[in-house]
Amino acid sequence: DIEHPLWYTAPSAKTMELAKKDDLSNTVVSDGQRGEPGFPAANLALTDEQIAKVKAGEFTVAISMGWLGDDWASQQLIGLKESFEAMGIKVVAETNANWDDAKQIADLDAISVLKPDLLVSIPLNGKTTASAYKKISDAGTKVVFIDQAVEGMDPGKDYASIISSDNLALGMYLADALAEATGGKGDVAAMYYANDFYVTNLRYEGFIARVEAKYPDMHVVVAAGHNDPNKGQEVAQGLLARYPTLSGVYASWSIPAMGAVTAATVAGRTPADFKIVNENFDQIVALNMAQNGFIAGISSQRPYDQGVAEAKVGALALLGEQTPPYVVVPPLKVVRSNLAESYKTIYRVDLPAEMAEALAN
Amino acid sequence: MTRPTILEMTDIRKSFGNIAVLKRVAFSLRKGEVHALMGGNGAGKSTLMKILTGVYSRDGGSVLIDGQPVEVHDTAAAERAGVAMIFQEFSLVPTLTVAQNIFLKREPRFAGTPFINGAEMKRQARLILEELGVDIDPDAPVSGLSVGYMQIVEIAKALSKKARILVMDEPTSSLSEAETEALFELVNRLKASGISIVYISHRMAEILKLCDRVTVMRDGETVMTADCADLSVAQIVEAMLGAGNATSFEWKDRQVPATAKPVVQVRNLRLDKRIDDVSFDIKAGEIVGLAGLMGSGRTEIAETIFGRRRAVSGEVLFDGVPVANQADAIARGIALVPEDRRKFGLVLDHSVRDNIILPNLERFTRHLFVQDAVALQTVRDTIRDLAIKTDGPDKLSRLLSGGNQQKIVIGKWLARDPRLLILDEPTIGVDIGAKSEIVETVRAMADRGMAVLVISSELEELMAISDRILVLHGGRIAQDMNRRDVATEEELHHAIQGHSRPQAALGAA
Amino acid sequence: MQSKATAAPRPPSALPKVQLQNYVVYIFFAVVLLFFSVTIGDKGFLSVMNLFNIARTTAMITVIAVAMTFVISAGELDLSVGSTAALAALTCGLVMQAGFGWPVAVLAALVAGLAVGCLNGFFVTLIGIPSFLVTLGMMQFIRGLDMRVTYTNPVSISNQSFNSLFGSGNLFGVPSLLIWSLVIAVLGHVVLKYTGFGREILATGGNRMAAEYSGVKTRRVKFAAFLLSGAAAALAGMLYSGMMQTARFNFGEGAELMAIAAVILGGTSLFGGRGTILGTFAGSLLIGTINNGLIIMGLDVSEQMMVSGGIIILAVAFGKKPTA
Amino acid sequence: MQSKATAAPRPPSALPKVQLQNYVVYIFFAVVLLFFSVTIGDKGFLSVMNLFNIARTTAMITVIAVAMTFVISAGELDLSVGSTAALAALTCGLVMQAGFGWPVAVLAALVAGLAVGCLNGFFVTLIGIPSFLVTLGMMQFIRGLDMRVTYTNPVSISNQSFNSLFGSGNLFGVPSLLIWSLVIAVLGHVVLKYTGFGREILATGGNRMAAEYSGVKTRRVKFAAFLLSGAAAALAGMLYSGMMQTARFNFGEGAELMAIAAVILGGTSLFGGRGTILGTFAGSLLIGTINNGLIIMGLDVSEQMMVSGGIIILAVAFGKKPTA
Ligand SMILES: Nc1ncnc2c1ncn2[C@@H]1O[C@H](COP(=O)(O)OP(=O)(O)OP(=O)(O)O)[C@@H](O)[C@H]1O
Ligand SMILES: Nc1ncnc2c1ncn2[C@@H]1O[C@H](COP(=O)(O)OP(=O)(O)OP(=O)(O)O)[C@@H](O)[C@H]1O
Ligand SMILES: [Mg+2]
Ligand SMILES: [Mg+2]
Repeated sequence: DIEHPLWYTAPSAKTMELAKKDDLSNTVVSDGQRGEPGFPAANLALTDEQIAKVKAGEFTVAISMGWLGDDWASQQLIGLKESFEAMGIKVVAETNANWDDAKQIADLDAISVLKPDLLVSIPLNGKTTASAYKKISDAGTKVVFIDQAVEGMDPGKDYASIISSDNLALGMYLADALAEATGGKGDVAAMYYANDFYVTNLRYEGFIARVEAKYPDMHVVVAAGHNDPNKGQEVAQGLLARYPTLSGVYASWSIPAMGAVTAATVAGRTPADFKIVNENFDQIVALNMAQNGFIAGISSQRPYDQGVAEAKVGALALLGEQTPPYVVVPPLKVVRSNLAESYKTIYRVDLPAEMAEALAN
Repeated sequence: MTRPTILEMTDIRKSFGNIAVLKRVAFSLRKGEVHALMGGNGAGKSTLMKILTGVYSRDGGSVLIDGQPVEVHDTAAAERAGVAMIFQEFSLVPTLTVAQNIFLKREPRFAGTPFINGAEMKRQARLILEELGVDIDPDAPVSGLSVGYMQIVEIAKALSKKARILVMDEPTSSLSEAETEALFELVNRLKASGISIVYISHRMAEILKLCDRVTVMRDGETVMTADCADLSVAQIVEAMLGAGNATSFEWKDRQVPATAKPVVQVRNLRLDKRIDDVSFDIKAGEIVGLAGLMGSGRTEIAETIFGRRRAVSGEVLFDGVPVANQADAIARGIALVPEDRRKFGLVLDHSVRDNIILPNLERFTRHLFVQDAVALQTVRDTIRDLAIKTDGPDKLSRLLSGGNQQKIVIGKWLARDPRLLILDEPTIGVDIGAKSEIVETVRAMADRGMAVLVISSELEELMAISDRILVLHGGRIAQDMNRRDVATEEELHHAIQGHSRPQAALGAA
Repeated sequence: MQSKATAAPRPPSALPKVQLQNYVVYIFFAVVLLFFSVTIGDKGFLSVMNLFNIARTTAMITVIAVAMTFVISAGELDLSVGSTAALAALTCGLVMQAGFGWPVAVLAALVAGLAVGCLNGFFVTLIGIPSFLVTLGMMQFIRGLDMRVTYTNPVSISNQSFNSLFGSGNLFGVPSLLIWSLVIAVLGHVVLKYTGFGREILATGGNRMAAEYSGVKTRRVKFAAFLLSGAAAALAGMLYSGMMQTARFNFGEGAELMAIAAVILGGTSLFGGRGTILGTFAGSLLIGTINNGLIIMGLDVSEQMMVSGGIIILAVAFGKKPTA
Repeated sequence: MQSKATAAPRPPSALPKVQLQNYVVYIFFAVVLLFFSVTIGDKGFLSVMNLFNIARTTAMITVIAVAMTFVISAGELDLSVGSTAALAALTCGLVMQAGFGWPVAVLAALVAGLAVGCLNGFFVTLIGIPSFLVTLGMMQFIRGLDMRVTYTNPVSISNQSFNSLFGSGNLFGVPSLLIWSLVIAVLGHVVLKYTGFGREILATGGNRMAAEYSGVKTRRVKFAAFLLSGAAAALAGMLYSGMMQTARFNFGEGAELMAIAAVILGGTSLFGGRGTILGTFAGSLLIGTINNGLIIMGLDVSEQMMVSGGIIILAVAFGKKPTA
């Protein structure tokens, strides 16, 4: 009976069914936008022969991002660029629409001029930017979508694949992490990104579904939106002022989550009685977790792996191979006990000294 | 010979806040007459006329034109009623050109279209300006004009409206002799064609020369209306200022301390365009007048001494050392009272107090903080000494009457106690009483050793204040005369016109 | 920002410079075009398609900026244009979704834009609130409304006549977006420069009091400028939505700053009284060209921002010499 | 925006009203406080913690807005403050990460802020480019630089003395952020109102030429205003980062508009010549209080935007009566 976001639609029966499963590690929860089953990214592979062919092709690629400025975007870019370099594909353009659909169209228009062989891009919106993608695809550029496709384009024909996190699962892991940290009891809050955005919508949906299905004693008493991650603190403050007994919050991305950390600190709450979970595994929240701070759980994506998968799919598409329409990168649930190991998995390097030290205490 | 009355204003009342500015004023105007409206600064002349032209609404009383009551709520309505006004504080749009300003709201169109015929507009503008005897480019932006030229554009604009009643609020305050003559010619022609004119001025000589009748106001009341033929200047001044307050406004020989050493030496000064080769000195305690035609470059010389302009060649020495820039000039005790009070003289949105404090900030600052209490004393002194009519030191200067604004500008510089005071048209719009006060004050300061350079287009004033008069002509100092040797204004007038071609006899055409 | 009323007396020799400065935006536009043609002309920058792309992506800003030139010349500002564009786009989309034809939808969108202009005009001219505040508040209010009405969901527009007329279509091989911006710019130019209304706008912004004394009804003039701005924003919104075949609540975010930048870059004074539509048009194209060229050059986003920020400053510095 | 030189003649009866208008922001602040106290006082709005929250979240905007009052009073604008805040925060964070102590980091951040102020001042006062353009270009340039320097990654700040001094700490139970904003506001008030420099700022903005003729070095004065603004932005950046224990390239996005809104809401004229720091402070608190109260009321984002946008307009309309 809380007030859900404006764009919210209740989880489907199938989602509710899966939400009841105890162990999700071998399940792909989300389907593609057309109901396609997810293809695990780990199963993608190129033969040596294929790689040699790609190298010989001297292909070019353009990358059009919807935003930059978090580890998700930068790790993904690293994954993309490293893989492309390894395969001899040249990056000829890189754009950032900075959350602005119109800017993304302008970016795509400029990219179309370069006539790259491949485009890897995350559409900010499945409808608004559709024609710009269609134009590029019609001109013969292979398109690989990150997270979602646009309307009016068909897999296999107009684009190669969508590579996405399992966003419903991501939301469910968040619920698991929060329940684990709070003991599955008490009042909690959810902070959400107020704008209609495909992937964050799914995570919210997954979170709500899981809480409903599995944690009857944990009550989501309020959901509050923000349309600017920097405002996370203001929102969290408001929640804590109004619901002083909250035992935890799902605080969406890492920046709002850190805002919630600040809000909790100044509200006199302690990590012992207030838990925050979020969905970006970046340096900042990781450090806080290592330091026994408020961040109790992270439902992490694997942006680097996702970037690599995108590059692989792109390479296959360049060779004219058929690729699975919906490729899924599974989430990773990070808590303090598996922090070091998770860090290595996601970032491919050891935990920074500062975190290691904090973790040791 | 009484002509029919065209305008009848009776019982006009107007207050700003709780200050009554007009108290049951009556004013009437006959067809085809030139009617002088006189009164000290802040007497309410402009306010009365602004009520007539719909700028202000009256609190009470009635206005009859041709015997019919009229309600003018805005300037457009006034124009429909056949009333036009030359405003004292210029009503020009600085970003538009001369022609665009003259024809604002009345632009000629291409027949049958909504589009403005720019060429035709320029042609008509040029015609009107020619009639006024000046050569101004109709395409020049107004922001670049000197005050005198702006005033002419303002006049041209009002004339082009072809009104039946024309109000002129100090039209000649920034004009020099030649343009004034041309204007008078025009006024007489207008009058002959049956147009009625209200003429406001502080220049006494003009009034008797030009006008048929005079109405004098004092403190928001009409104190006298009479035929000019029956009046002397002294009578008018007495009516304006009250019995016994009448002051003389004439030159008295000063015991100039004959210091040998000049404070300022201008050496072979050459500036862009107008100034070719100008040299002169001013000694401590000396008051030097600078006369010249409009646009002859007097202001430019003043600004060069003040360090605002660079000379093309030649130099300005102050105490024998060149003036580097304006900051240097100010630091060494040079002050300039600029001719354009609205542009350069006042922060109109600031109070009288803040305006007077501004050039004296240093003096009132102790340990970073402005000593407002100390400053206030100086402010009050200035208000009292120059008889500035204001509700108090905190009144916004934009709300003061024109003459009182000018007094603030002068007062704030006098408070600085400079070593060289340059006054550029200092008494524009200032009433006769205050003018004499200012002249007295400047003299007293000169007696204490201050050097003074006065630029004025009003020869009477120049004659009254200067020890020595320089005449600027053709980019040079044409004459350097001792005041003692100048017998009449005509003489000076001739000197200024001296080498000029007959075209200077403007308006004779 | 130097008040117009207080321009320094310019030494006569500065006069030709002043003239040059009026053309700075054109000169700089030419320089930028030349630079990109030389460096990336072979990478497709000079292709007709790409030049059309530039015209297409700048169309919305151009349309808004033309009307903004009127508002700024009249001495005001309008920050609500971006959210108004979104409002109009949504109105248009929802009306078509409800089954009406595109002419009805266009009419409804224009009415929405005019309504916002009307409110802005009311608060600024009749209540006397500074336009910065009014239109900032309005910007937020309308954006909230945009979100509320659509639950932040996009509204697709499938009417192909609409989409081709307002967005992605061509007329004789020329993109309709380019035609729209040309038509609006020419119209704006003629109105501002050659009609009485244009003169009144400039007079109002140049010296409101003087304009009043001359019989200009400055309130009405300002009101009209806000109406124009609202209508232009509505048109821009329709162009956005026609181009994307969708309407969305976040259209036009930041468009207000871009438009104002185009206006000022073009040589219009932020203090009112002086305005040039041709300059605005060039300013808008300049911004669009820089953005496009830098992407094609392959600069990354941070470099793009640094360079385009730097160019905006230098474009103007270029034609200036230190003022005395 | 109505030019100071051209204010329409006010009817005399409006005079006492003008006085009231000077207090509108305070009155409205009181009204808003009262309203929230009544409606959501029991829901935590009135708790000391929440009131401190409001002060805390507005601290950054307040600090920027205080300096912005100087800039605006001098007749200019500074749009670069948001990105400068981010630059300073990043500088600070990176210097500490490099192993230096917090005093060095703070110094470095201030230097960064002053450098930006210096550049702004240079282009505006010495080259004579409109400040809107200079600072808009600078805003982009610096934001690009912010991204470049950190590859858009956040920089964590673990120095606890720094974090507590600049961010989340308390002094005698009072949040240090509140203390910072109080100190800056009081300082700003005293300087603007009681020192020669303050008078020079106001005179410069009121009529630049008249100030020049009176011996005010208006270039220097404006330059100083930009320096102040740069330094304040740097401080705001440190407050952001101290509070978040992180620095990030996109800190302070949109802060410039919020700060300008607070300034104008407080009663400072966008055209210069009139400025009040106390009003600015109240304006900033008013905005913060509205945002906070609406969140606690449980309004969703779209409703929050509509209500707060509406309030900004009404807050000023409230004390105005139609001008004749
Ligand atoms: N808008 C206003 N608000 C308040 N007071 C005003 C306003 N306009 C004029 N006054 C006051 O009304 C009085 C009469 O002013 P007015 O301008 O009519 O004088 P004037 O006779 O034209 O003087 P001057 O010869 O100096 O031009 C002055 O004291 C002035 O301060
Ligand atoms: N014909 C003109 N066209 C444009 N600007 C002019 C013209 N005449 C003068 N000015 C400008 O007006 C200002 C003052 O002019 P000038 O030095 O000629 O003053 P002046 O001799 O005192 O004349 P005035 O009696 O008109 O004040 C200068 O800034 C000058 O550039
Ligand atoms: Mg007067
Ligand atoms: Mg002069």
